[in-house]
Amino acid sequence: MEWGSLQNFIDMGGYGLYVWGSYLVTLFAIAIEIFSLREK
Amino acid sequence: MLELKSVTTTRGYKKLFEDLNFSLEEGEALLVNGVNGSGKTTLLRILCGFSRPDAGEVHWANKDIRALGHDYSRLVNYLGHFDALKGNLTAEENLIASLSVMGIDSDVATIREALRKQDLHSKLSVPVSRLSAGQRKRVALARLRISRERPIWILDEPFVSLDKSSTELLSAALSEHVSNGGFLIYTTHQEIGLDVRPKILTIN
Amino acid sequence: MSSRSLFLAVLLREFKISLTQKTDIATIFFFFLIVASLFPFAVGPDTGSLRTVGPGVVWVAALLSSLLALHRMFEGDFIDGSLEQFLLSGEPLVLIVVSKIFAHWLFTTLPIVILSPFVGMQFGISSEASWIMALTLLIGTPVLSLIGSVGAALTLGVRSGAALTALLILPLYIPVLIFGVGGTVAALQGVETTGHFSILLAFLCLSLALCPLATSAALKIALE
Amino acid sequence: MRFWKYSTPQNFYPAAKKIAAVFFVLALCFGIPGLYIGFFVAPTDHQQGEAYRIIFIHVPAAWMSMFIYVVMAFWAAVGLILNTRLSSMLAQALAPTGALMTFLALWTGAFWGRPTWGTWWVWDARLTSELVLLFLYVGFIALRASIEDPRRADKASAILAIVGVVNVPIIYFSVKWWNTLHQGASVSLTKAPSMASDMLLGMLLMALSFWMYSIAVSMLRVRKIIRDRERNSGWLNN
Repeated sequence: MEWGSLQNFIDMGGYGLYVWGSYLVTLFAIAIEIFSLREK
Repeated sequence: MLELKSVTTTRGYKKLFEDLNFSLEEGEALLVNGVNGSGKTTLLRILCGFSRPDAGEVHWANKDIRALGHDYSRLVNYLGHFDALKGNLTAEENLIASLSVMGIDSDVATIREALRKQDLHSKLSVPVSRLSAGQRKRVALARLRISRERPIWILDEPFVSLDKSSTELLSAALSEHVSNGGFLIYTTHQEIGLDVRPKILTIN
Repeated sequence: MSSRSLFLAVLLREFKISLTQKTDIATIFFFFLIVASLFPFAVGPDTGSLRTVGPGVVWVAALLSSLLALHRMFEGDFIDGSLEQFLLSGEPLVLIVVSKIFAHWLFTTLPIVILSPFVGMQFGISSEASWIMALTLLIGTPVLSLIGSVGAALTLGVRSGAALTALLILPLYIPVLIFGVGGTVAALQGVETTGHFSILLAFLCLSLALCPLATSAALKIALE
Repeated sequence: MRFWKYSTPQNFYPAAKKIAAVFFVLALCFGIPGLYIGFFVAPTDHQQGEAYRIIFIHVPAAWMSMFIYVVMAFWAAVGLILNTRLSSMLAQALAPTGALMTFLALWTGAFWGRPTWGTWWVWDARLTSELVLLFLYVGFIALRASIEDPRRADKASAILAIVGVVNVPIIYFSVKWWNTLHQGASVSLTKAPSMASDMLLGMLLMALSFWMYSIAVSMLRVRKIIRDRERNSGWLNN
């Protein structure tokens, strides 16, 4: 699967909002969960 | 024979008692002493089989009461802080209802007789909600009198809010129960003259 | 003490207590009526749209009334110490629980089931379909009481108990709601309803077998 | 038996940190190749274009949400029956992660539904069951939160989890039947795009990664719970 350029990758064939919306929220949720369990 | 075997219980993060060992023979009484909140009620509830100690066991006739289950609880009379009475029923209706569920013979004559003994005969048709705390306690004691063949009596502050004559009446009933070979475990803050010297267990 | 006489003793006791709490039962009864009659104001009075919404509304109203009445099942006996005495009765707690759940259903939810066909007709549901709806409720509401009893026992003595019970129990009501309303809609469309009834009866058997066990375990925990 | 040595919170506390570290690494070992396949190997789908790539986190999250609930109910039951505190702590530790997975499944489902079917929410059988599963998780966590005494909270939530796990399949099939009745199967996630082998591989790797992650984060949370519950029984602060 060749994206050609970073811009195409981010654009994700026009579905960028939905794909990155899902992946970033997942990443964000995981980050919060790990952060909330950090050990002082 | 009722035995406590290295019973340990914590409440939240506080150890109430640790490695408690005690045994009670037939015809013996045990007075549980301790300041408020020291775990007296918790110990009594463990003896009733309501709650389970963190460690250790309670034995009746050398068998763990949790294994005995209903066979043990059928032997216990427990009088806690609550009198188990429905406010809008009369004393008589209350006793008929609760005793019938517990399978204790509860014909009206026995109940009226027990209530009369607690001189509550004038209050038979009055809903319990209109009785005073002392009178409600006497209704609960009337139920104790009806189910008196149960050998193990566990009473949590039975004398509270009782007047002088009722206190004497109850002391006599307790002495009679113990001298007939019954088991009695109770807590109280008042000075009570029982015929038999009770063993003392202090929880600090 | 034979289990039959224990069952009847508890039932008689619940009956006597309910006699003295007639207002409680009346409020639940009228709650059902009021909730059901809110919807015409929301959806509009024409019987066409009411008929499509009708079965769902009646069922949700019955479900909410059953939920509202759940605290009556054990709370009174828990607070005044009767529940402790039951535990010491030496009689199987599961049987006492079954009898109490049956008594609760009989005195609070059965009147609603009896009333439901008339409310159904208010929504333009044909009398024949209304009776089938009443039948789905007759089989479904005991399941609601059985499942609800687990929630009521779990939240005994817990703060904000009523809202918490609803949160715990409503998701478990969904299958009963689906097949209860499904049966009524099928009747409205003149379609075969035996499938729905067999599933509702299956739910009844399953909850009759499992819920009292969970409820008595929860009661023992509450009394620890 | 060596395993029993770890069964008390005191012994398990240090071990949990090691387990967490190992499973975090494993999560990355599966996650990075999974993502690589998802974005750089799997081809564009002829129907849904690039939007289908959300499947690489939607399906693993949905699988984990169901799987964690069953594991949670299992440990809760063990804690109830054997009266072992650590098992109940493990159940308590799993619940938030399970709820998070359910939320992510719903979120990614909505974000996938919008471009593909034009609506943020689809009353599809699996999505609707996920929503109900979220309510079950919230109920479990809320019940625990509103009971002060940790031991009673353990037992009460265990009963709820057991009743819940019996109901999950019933709810799923009722919703499935309800969905097919009202709407027909036209709009449903079950008709996933034809799974080319590398798409499937990507999804399986991501599922394994989510699984490792859930174990690791639950271990951290178990440590947090042990710290909260055992804080003044002395052994913790030396």
